[in-house]
Amino acid sequence: MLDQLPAIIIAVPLIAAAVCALIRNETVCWLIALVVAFASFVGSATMLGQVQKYGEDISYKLGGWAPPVGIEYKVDLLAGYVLVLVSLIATAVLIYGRQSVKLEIKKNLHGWYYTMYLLCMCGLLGIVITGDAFNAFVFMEISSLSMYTLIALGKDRRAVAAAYQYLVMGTIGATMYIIGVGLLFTITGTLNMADLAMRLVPLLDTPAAIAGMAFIIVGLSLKIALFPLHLWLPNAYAFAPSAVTSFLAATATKVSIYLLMRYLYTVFGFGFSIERTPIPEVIMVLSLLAIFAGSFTALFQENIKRMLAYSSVAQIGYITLGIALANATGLTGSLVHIFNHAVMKGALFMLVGGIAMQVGTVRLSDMAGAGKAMPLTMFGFVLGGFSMIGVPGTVGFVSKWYLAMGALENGWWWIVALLMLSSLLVLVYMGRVIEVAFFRERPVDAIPLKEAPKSMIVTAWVFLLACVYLGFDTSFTVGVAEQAVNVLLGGAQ
Amino acid sequence: MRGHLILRVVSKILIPFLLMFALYVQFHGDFGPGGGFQAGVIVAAAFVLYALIFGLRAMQKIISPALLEIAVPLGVLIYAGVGVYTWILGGNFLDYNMLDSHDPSHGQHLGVLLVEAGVLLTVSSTMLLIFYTFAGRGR
Amino acid sequence: MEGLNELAFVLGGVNHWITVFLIMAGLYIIVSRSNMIKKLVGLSIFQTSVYLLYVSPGKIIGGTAPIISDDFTVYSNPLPHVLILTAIVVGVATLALGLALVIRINEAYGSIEEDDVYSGEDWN
Amino acid sequence: MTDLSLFIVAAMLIPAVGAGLIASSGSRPNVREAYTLVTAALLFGVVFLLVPSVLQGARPATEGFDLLPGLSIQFVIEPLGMIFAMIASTLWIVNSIYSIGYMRENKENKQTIFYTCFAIAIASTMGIAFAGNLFTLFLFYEALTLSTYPLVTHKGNDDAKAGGRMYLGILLSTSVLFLLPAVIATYFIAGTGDFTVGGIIPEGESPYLIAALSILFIYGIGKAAVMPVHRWLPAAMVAPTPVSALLHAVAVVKAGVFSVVKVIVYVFGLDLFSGDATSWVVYAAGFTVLVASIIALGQDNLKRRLAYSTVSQLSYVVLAAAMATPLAIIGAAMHITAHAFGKITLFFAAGSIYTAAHKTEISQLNGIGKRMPFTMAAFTIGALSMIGVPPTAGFLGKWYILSAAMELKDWFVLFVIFVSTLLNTGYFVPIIYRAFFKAENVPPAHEHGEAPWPVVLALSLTALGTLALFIFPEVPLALAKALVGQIL
Repeated sequence: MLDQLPAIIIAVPLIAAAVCALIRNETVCWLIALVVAFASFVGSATMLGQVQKYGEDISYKLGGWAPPVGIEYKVDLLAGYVLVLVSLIATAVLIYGRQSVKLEIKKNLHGWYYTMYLLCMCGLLGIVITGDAFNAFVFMEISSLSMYTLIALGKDRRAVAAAYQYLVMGTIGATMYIIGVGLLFTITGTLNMADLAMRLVPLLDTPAAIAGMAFIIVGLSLKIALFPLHLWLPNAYAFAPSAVTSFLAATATKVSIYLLMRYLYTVFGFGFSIERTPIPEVIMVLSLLAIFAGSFTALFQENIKRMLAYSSVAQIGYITLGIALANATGLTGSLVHIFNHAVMKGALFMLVGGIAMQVGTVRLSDMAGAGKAMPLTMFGFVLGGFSMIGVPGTVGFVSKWYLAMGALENGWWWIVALLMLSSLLVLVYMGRVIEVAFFRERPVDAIPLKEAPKSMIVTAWVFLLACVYLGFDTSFTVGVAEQAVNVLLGGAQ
Repeated sequence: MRGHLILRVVSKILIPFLLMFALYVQFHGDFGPGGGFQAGVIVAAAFVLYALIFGLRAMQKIISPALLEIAVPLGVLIYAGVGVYTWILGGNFLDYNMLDSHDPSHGQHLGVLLVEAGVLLTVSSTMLLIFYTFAGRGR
Repeated sequence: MEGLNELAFVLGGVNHWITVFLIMAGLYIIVSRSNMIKKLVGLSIFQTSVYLLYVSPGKIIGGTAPIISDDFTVYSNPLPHVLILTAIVVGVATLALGLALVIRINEAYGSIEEDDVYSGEDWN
Repeated sequence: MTDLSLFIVAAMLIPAVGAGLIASSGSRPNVREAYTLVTAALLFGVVFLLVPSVLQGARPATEGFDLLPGLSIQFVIEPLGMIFAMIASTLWIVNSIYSIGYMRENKENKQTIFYTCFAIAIASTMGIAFAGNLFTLFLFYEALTLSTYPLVTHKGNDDAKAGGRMYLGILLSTSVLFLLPAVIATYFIAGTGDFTVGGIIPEGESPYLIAALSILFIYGIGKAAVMPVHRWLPAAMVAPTPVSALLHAVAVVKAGVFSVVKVIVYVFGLDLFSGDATSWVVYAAGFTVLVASIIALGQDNLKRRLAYSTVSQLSYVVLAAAMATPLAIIGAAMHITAHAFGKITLFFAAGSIYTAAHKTEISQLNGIGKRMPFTMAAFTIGALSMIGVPPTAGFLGKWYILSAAMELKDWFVLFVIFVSTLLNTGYFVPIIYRAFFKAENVPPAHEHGEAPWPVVLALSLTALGTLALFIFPEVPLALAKALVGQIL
């Protein structure tokens, strides 16, 4: 049973998706999805535990075909870490989202919603677990196509337009990626990442390898929404159903970042991609631009979901900044932030979902007086805001600390200064929401508000408490991230 | 399309051959280019032709959208079912060698056959469903 | 001789030239057209370039389909074909979903021109 | 030793648990106020149980809790922290008594939130006082800022919002932009942030780095209100008077100067800080002392005048700490204590006048001494302490600072102290004169006598405290000497 786990966590969601498509009863589908997502989480956590315990990667030969011909599923520390993240968020969003899905999505589509949700989760887990470059593309498209569908389920007509926008951009990204893989395949004749890494060593300076690398990085950057390729993100986040936004924000971009790291560190190797190409410099500039452009734009948003979406653009900048710092500390910060940002942004979007449900809109001006009527939601928002700012004692601080330390190791004081400055911008845009919610009286003629449903509040608060807990006890996030960094860098140096 | 006698007669003759060809492509997939994907598209093409000539309603009388909505996930389940079955037999996911205890290559044959059947079902019904969806809009 | 070499360069890489042409053509259409269906056409062309890119190196001149037989010794590499079959399916699915979205957009906005859809809306 | 470290934890837990209880008391004022007073008394007891052993040279510490490798949360009691904790826990009791009278009489709303946040602020203050390393200090410093924000905006109107925005904006932005980089840089340079006698910055760092670091620290600790980051203090005057007292005397500004002294003594070390690289601090602080006093002269609003007086008095402490001699540090510690008692008395008096007579401007105060003799007597004692006239506590602090300046022959410091004493006299004495010797010019809206008895009781207690500190300064003085005794 244990050695089948890598296939189980991919195949079971797939089968469950098909079953959901057959049944289409809301309650049954939800239960199936919940059980499957939780099982995936348990499976992922078990595998991560195994890898940590025995210090040995789990490798699985799909269909019994040995790599490099067959497809290999591979779980190392980094993959296990991201798998746990994705399956955890998927489970939590299912618990959280049931009420809002019922409200926001037409009744006859509920079964399809859970089908797509499971497919999306299957795709995301697949990207992480597969050791095959082409297979990663297939899973990427499985997750993206189901994601476009999920976004288009939003009740606003703008959701469809946003989904279309995302579809075009996402497909360009995926196709770029696959062109890059094709070029590498042409010169090496293999698609297995480990094998690719080995065979590429003598070929790294050939134009085909460099072009392939460029295509892959640009393609993945589109999927990551790295500035300035982020244009699809704000609309997609803003108009998708609340539950979808929480899931999307917490997982989709993170998984793409994982894949980017895989290519930079495992396939091309630290010695080439970081030390001999200008990639770190380029990523550095783009990350800083992302941080500031994202935060500045967030300042001027009326729609809080959109505001948080732009803040995601900025936060993604932090993650890629860690890559650009090109040292172990920075990379640790970046890995830790993958997890931390997923937790805090997930929680914030969950709370916004509750607001959308009660207030009816997510416009800032309609939220006046929400602090009094929905204290749990709004205090949660405050706490999440602290974490985004990076107040010590929350997860946001831990990641920023590592990023700052990483920058200092390189002697880049100005990056630390910029990091702090960007925290201030976060303070301002989160502060706007809090001020309106707590200090503006609710208009007399406005509909009275009450607290969001318990399931939503509880899930969001579990995440928020995790924000605080993981801000103090960093043994899981930082512990695993540091080990994973050793693997990533150790494999290359 | 009531009046286009030639089209109707020709298509009536063509459709059985199209389906036949699809089956050929399907089962020849073991020995030459072909397989469930191609066959599925050809099957769907035959039905689409029918719908174009005789109208969407006539087509939907034969194969209703509800049926297709069941057929799509069913194909996936056949595919995945094979994988699960190999698990039960103690192998890896989709390890066809497990399917026949005497001769692994027979197992491979059997496995591919079953999986391709699932693919045929899913691809043909998906293509048809897409056609229905687009053709059924705006009425 | 010089001229011949250049000719060989051009002709020998003809598949790749076409690939590059398709990439550029596809991207150009995506960027330049406002009509959403035309954009999807561009997207499809862009994806098609991938098929050619993959299939080209798999073909060995004189090789046959890779079914082991005593009569043949040279086989084409089957892997790219399998991959591209998958890629085609992905492409079809993307196109179908894209078109479905365009239909929904048309129903919601009464237009499939991007200029109308995106400019006529308050996105905040 | 173990039981002492338990006390440290208790000192932070008691107000925190108290906050929980107060929050749960809902709208039952008697229960709420009982909780507040009991909590305050308990805290007072716990803190004072710690004093004897600290005086004997013990340095109780808790186990470090590693947040990240090398970055831990730890509490250690050293003399300066002990002084600070004593001030805060003593004044919390008095302030609670005062709050009860003030808040009830003025019928303030949202009182439960008020008392809850107050208790949380005190818990944070204890965390600051006992912080064993820079990171812990920073953590609780931020917690204090955040927990006092709802207090500053208590009234909820536009003025309060604007004031709150300024308060939070300046304090958070200075701490994030300057203090946090300074903390990170210290950890990076020294490899640790543990407060160590003699400092942790290694010898031989470049003077430019030291200077840059000192700039980040001095302006990063925005609560110390060295100009130009003092603007939050007058802005926060919109808060109810007990909050102003908390800000000015008990917790916030004291946390600021306390942190400055602590950083100078334990992070830089006196040897390093007396070097040329950091000599600018003396001038910045001296400038603030003078300019703030001059601004105070021109204020008619009583609370604003007191606020600017606070800005100037705080810089006394920074000035003393920046001289970085043992005598000066003793002066700084004593001045923290003296100013706490003196300033809280003044604010209590201002609140008392507002409560009883609804007067806020100095020009309205003619003859008020006859109606409110206790209040104005206490005010006089507080004012004398600010000026530094014996027999008040203010004299002690100034004495040590002056002696230190004489020892160094630092004419600039002597000049600053001389002029500022004149200015202090200039802005306090006219108030006293008006109150006692001028006839009433603005007839009061209604007949009034003294404020409610809890208010009068509280301000009499602090006024007496100011006098008592002059006569019995042994404990704080011993602690202050222990602080530098380690250094010598």
